[in-house]
Amino acid sequence: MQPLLSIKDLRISFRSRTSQFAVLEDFDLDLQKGETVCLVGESGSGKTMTGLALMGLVPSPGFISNGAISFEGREMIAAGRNRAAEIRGKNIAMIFQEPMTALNPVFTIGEQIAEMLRYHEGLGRKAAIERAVELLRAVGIPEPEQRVHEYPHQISGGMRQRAMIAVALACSPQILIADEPTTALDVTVQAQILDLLEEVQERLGTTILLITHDMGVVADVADRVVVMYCGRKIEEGPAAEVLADPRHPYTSALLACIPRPDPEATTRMKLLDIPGIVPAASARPAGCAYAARCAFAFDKCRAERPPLFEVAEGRSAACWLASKEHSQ
Amino acid sequence: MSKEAEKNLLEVKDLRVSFPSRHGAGAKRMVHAVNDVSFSLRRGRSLGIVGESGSGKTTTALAVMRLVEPSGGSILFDGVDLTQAKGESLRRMRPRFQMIFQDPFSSLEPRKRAGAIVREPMDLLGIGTEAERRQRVDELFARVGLRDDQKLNFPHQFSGGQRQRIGIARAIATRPDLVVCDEPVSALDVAIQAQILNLLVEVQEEFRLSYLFISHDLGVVHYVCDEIAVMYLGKIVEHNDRQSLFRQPLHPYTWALLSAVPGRGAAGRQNRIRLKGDPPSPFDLPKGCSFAQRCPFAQDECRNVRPELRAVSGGRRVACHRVNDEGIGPHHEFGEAVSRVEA
Amino acid sequence: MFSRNGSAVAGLVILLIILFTALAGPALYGVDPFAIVSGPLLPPGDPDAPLGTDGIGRDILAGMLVGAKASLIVGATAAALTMVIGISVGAIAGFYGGRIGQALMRVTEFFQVLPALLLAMTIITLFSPTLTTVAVAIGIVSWTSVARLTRAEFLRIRNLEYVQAARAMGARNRRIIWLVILPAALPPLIVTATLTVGIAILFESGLSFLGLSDPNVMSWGVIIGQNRDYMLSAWWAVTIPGIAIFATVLSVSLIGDGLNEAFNPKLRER
Amino acid sequence: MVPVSALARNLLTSIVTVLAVIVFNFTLIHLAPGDPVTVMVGEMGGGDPELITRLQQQYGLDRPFAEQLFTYVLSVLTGDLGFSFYYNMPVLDLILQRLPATLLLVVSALCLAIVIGTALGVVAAQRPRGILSHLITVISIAGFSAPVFWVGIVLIIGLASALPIFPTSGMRDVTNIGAGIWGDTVDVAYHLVLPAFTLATVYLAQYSRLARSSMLEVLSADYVRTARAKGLPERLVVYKHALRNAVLPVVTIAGLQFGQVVAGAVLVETVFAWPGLGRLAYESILRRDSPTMLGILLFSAVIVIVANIVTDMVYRMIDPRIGARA
Amino acid sequence: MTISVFSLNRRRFVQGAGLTAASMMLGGLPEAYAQTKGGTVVIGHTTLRHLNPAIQSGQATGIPGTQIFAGLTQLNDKFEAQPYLAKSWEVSPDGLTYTFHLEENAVFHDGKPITSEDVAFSLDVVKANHPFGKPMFGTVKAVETPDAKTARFVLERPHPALMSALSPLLLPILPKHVYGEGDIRENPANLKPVGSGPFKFSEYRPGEVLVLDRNENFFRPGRPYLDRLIFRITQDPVVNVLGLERGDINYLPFALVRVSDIDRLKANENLTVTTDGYEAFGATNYLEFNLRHAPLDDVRVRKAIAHAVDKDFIQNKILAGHAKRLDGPLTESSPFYSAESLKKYELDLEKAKALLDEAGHPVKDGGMRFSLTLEWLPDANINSQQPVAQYLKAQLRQIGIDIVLRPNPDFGSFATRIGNWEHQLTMNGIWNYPDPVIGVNRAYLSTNQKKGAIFTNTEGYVNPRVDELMIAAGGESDPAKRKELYAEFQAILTDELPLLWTNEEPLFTLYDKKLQGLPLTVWGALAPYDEMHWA
Repeated sequence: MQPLLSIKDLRISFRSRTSQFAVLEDFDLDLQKGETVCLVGESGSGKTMTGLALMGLVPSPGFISNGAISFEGREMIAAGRNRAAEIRGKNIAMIFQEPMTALNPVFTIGEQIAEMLRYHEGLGRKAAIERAVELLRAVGIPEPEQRVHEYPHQISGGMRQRAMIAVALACSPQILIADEPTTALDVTVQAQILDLLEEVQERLGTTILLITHDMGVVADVADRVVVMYCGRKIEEGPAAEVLADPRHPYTSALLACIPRPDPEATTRMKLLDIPGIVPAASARPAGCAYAARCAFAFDKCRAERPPLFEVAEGRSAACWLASKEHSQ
Repeated sequence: MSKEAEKNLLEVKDLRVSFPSRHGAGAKRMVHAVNDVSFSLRRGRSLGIVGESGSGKTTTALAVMRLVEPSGGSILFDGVDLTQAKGESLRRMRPRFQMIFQDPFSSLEPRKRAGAIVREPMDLLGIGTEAERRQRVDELFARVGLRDDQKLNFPHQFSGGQRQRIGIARAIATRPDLVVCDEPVSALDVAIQAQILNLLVEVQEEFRLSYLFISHDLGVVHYVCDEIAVMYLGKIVEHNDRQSLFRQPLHPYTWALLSAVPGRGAAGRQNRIRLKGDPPSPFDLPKGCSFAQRCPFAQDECRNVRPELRAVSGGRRVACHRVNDEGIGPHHEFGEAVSRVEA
Repeated sequence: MFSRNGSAVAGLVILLIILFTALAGPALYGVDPFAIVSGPLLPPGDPDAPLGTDGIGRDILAGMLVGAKASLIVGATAAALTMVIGISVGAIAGFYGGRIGQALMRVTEFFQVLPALLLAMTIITLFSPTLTTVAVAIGIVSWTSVARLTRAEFLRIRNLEYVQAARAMGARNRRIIWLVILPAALPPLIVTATLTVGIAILFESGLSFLGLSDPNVMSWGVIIGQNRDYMLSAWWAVTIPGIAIFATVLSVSLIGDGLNEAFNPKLRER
Repeated sequence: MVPVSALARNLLTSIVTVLAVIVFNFTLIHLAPGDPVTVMVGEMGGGDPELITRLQQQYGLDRPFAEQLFTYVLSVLTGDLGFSFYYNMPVLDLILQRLPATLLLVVSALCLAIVIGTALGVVAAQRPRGILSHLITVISIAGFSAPVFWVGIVLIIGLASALPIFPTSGMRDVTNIGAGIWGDTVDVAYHLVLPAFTLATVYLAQYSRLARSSMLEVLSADYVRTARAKGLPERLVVYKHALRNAVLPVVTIAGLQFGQVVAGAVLVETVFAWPGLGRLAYESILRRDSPTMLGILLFSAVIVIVANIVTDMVYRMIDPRIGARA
Repeated sequence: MTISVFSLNRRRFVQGAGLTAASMMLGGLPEAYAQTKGGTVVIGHTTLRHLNPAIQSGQATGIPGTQIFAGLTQLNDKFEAQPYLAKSWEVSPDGLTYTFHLEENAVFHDGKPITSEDVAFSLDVVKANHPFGKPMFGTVKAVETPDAKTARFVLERPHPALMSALSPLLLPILPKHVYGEGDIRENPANLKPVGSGPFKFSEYRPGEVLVLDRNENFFRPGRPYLDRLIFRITQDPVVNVLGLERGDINYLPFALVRVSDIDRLKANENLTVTTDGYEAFGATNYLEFNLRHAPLDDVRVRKAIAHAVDKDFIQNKILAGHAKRLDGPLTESSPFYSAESLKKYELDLEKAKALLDEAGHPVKDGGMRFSLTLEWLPDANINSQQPVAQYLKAQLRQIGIDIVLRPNPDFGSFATRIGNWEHQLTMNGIWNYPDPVIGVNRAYLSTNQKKGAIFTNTEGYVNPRVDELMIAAGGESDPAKRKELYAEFQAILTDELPLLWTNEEPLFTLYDKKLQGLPLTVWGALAPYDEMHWA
């Protein structure tokens, strides 16, 4: 089946006065219709940049230095031309971490939704507002007829994120990129928003690319998970399988270092921690970027960068330990 | 346990913190950020306060530190009422209670070198001689896992985790009895978070510290704390030891909170209670239970009469009309709030 | 190339030249600016008076060189006064807030409501135009914006965690205000201070133009004020000091702009 | 739109401020050596001590200070700003007669500056590293640095001798009296060109700088990224989403500057002999016409207050976040 | 306000001028020519307080005031009274009764006839309110009104100067029905005057413009020639010069223009520049010593200062040759000026230093002997006050006197300080007027030290002999004897130097060459412009 969206060999570079370095490298990803894919990783892993690249919104001084993105078989990046603008908003929508700052404070919620409809679908002012009310109702905002005339600061954080989702869904996009949509929210609200995304997907068949650092969120919503580290994909696979049986030492360490409320625990077990810090994008080692922090690293890891090995049906990991010769 | 350890190091009674606030264009009103909060903490133990934003947990911490002015109640620290201490007498107490802040980027003065930052509380509070202070800084650097040469670096030259290590070193420099930790790991990546949590637990044991630990993350609180108080809109709604709180949360809110923690997979999400809406604003608190609007089990009584924090069987404390004296509430029919993580 | 730092450097160079002129000029060109050296209104290029003479035959070049000092001193003094009053009021209002803060902000608003130039003119008329009165008048009417800026910065920084940390460590208020918060608030204040010097020089020249200056002290403004009526017959007598004022203010503005860019990474990045 | 209570509070503070201004000004002016009667008698051509005494009595200048102050405050509260010693007419009439000229000058200069300045700033912010941006920055710094009266003088010198196109003084051609509304408008507009341009130079510099920096800040805001993510064309992103936010500080400064309308115009009115309030203020200060001085100082303060209130209302209309700038 | 602060009061007793009631028609001559009628003249003018010359002295109100209001008589260029509103008059032999017969057809601008009631009313107003009301009309006991067109002035004692005070400037005839109500100082008609002169009020915008239109019902048939007078108001010399050069201003009396611009304007072929018409004013400029103040009480110090001043430089450079130097209390045009009696002080710095040494003021550290504060009249006599003050600062430095300039921002501060003798040195100037009794004596009479009053003997000069001379000269009717008395007066003063006279103050009139019929008589521009016309 042809993927809805396909990223091939994507590379995003940053140029400074003195040097140029990549923040995302050799990145491949296929999104199928209706699935939820989680991009997970620590800050600086390049996950947000991937989302922005799909929108054609890589911020200066960053730029796409290599690779191809095709949407429904159409090349979006070809011959140096970025056609992302044509599908942005209409076919691919994005929501962000901070609903407070992501909504324009000086326009009403309704205007911000209606604008999409008026621009992309040529609706009249009145019709657009009516549709906005419907959208607000659909994302679970009570009393949408009133809310539509309110400003972002007048509603709560959870409502804002719902409104943001309504904006994103206005033109029924095939793909919704959600960049840490719940990080800034309280845990009870976070659950509501995740529920909403799930519901949206069921109803509209939207493909969701969810960017998060929270393995718990991955466990709850993801069909497929892509683990990123230092601008590279290091593991990919169905979420349940990856969480249950991570093949990359980083993935397993990431899972192990999260403290979880465990009613059965009587004594405190020391948390596993990953020593050291993520190397800066401008100073990445020649071999595996994780080698310096990895408990299992050996010489080859430090010398040579491991490619993605297919470890099972639909699963891959970029670790020498996952290579065929090693597993044998 | 020794007798001394039995004694409460910190005893907060009916603490109340109000701010004048001009909400919107309306007239000035008092916002009760913390409303009749009472708890106690024994030496060497840690008490977690969890809650969502606006619950008053950070304000409680700041009030204990005397960084915000309480408008009522008392804070007995080792028998001395801190709310009555002012100026010099308060300063003399300060070495004994210190604080670790949330944001490792803004809690260190950007123009000071790391060594000076760690030394500062000793300088300000006049602890030890010149040489002793220098030696203490060396010890602390080693203890929190920083290199000696890093003493001369400025905060911006450190990563988030390293900064938080500096913050910890600074907080324990005066050999305090109590350390108030205000969301010490919430700004950190998970891998680093684990490093810092481990460090916190280590130094607590090593220096016999008491922690008043503020967090919104149940996992973190579970890891660090012996007892946990759950706050909702300025009030403590449940206060329990760790195990019983996680095993059988008494208050429907606690239960909802626990069930909302992601990570239980699709199956785990089926039986959780969906709370409607966001917490109400502290500007106009409802008459009865402040959770009543969002509580799926609320009855008329809940909406009209404010429940007090009371003890139920097993010494557990809860503020809910619907929970009976055995500690059974309507939500317990729904089964466990938290199951083991599948991963 | 016209880089942002480039213009700041250009500003610095101009300012250094002006400072050098102010310090060394009178010694190098030993003409008394008050002495009548020739006939009035000689055009520039005369061997006796390279920049011409004014309405009564005084050497404009000498006046320019000697006058630089007074103009710069008035500008600097007024700016210093503005900053000192503004920072003190703003710092106290921002740090303590509450009643004290409210009261101080009321005072600030009150001064803001008064029309600056008119008030300065009134003060100077009432207390006779000396360099001191002029500087004080400028200071009195222009500190309010500094106070507001300082207050805003203090309100912001006061809540930063390291300030809380300093209090938790038992630092006294005075220490927190002057040694913890103020240094953090300095970048925008330094920029403002730089610009204030320029504004004060402009202000002084405006007052001089209206005749409100001390005729005993040669300054650029005085030259303009005293030769204003001659402008149709002797363009140089007003244009040349005007250029000097313009260059000085331009130099400090460029420096201020450069500092602003340097302190404000948001502007720099993009 | 604006809550009544906020407006009421504003008004109350304003009244207190106005009272404070009256007392302050009155006290300040009475600290002055010499009294207006001396000036008046001098202006009349001299006079004997008897006349001086009589005039002092007539104007109440022989009473104790507190009584004079009290009388003054009372009469101001009833809308009477006093009688000009010099111009021999009620101060309020005098002010109202001069006000239109000043308003015309300042408002045209401000509009010119706001529109052009903001446009320049927005253009500069879009390509912050471009040559155009640098040029605009340097020009606006230069405009800010030039003494306004000097710009006026240079224009007069240049245009009077070299290129006598525009009139260099006054607001009307005096022989044009009775030219009818249309003729008068053209005449005034013609006279307005140079002074308005001069005043606008200074304002322009501020607006382009302000607009540039606030636009730069806004362009990096999250909601601008959202607007782009919505697939809106750059035109809408910049001129709708960004500009509406970036214009907020411009409104604030415009309000402040409009408040300083009288003081701001003194120099330009003096240079171009523009018959406005600024020049009246200058003249009344020099003539020690204290009722007029007091009247203008008070009037200016009221303008500032009104401008603040209006700015506040405009701000509230553009920026719905109420109390955001408390 | 350049000139108005110098009061016109010195005109009030025009003694010595023939006061016969000659009935030669003023302007009889121009009537012979066919005049161009119509047209507008733009007059450059200074700011003014209001338009009622009955309660306001000075040319600012006076120039337009004389156009709006008619008076009983007018003076010709020989100081002789000519009929104006009064077509004829008789003086009783004892000199105590003056009977005036008014023009039958004279009406006010509002059409109401002018009656003797109005004359009586106007006299009362002037007497009570004009700064010189008492000196001018104090002796007028009553104005009787036997009929509507006859006014009879009854005097307490003879008052030979009365006739010269009856000009429209000094006794404008106000309509009682307009000005009779309420306090005259706050009468709205002060700003919208109703008179009976050749021009009537049309429009006034303070600080901008005053427009007067032809009075169609003027009682002199065929007059005035012009349709309209526009007074363009400014205090800015630059605006005046530009206005003249561009042809925006046609007539600029008491020109508020810098001397440096005069040559420019002289070169302009469309303009005429003249100093005529100001001879009788005798405007002076001098450095005033406050003799109460040491070391200025020492004549050696004053002489030293005199020797440090180069009056030729002031005359030729600062004033660009447009004014004469002044070596004594009287201007050259005065009939009592006596060049040979003057003691002149030429520039001699060495002598000046020697005098100061002798007076016990050695050079101290910093090269200075002592310091003195010098003030000047702000905003007045722009051509000589401040420039000469600055010149003095530069000059006196050379003999070791440090001059601190003290600008008084406004006339009030100046008048208060000087009037109360708080100054050390000040630039000052009085107008001499044709007779020293009016303009000169007041500055030197020891009895005329009136604390608080400006333009009196503010320097504090006391010399009984000088007092005697002035009093004797005032009572002497033989011109030759008077001249002798004044010669001694000048000799003593120039020897004792209570003031250091520096120069005569230059006064100019500038006008468009095509403008004719200008009043270049003794009253200068302060006369009706009913004959002014375009060529």
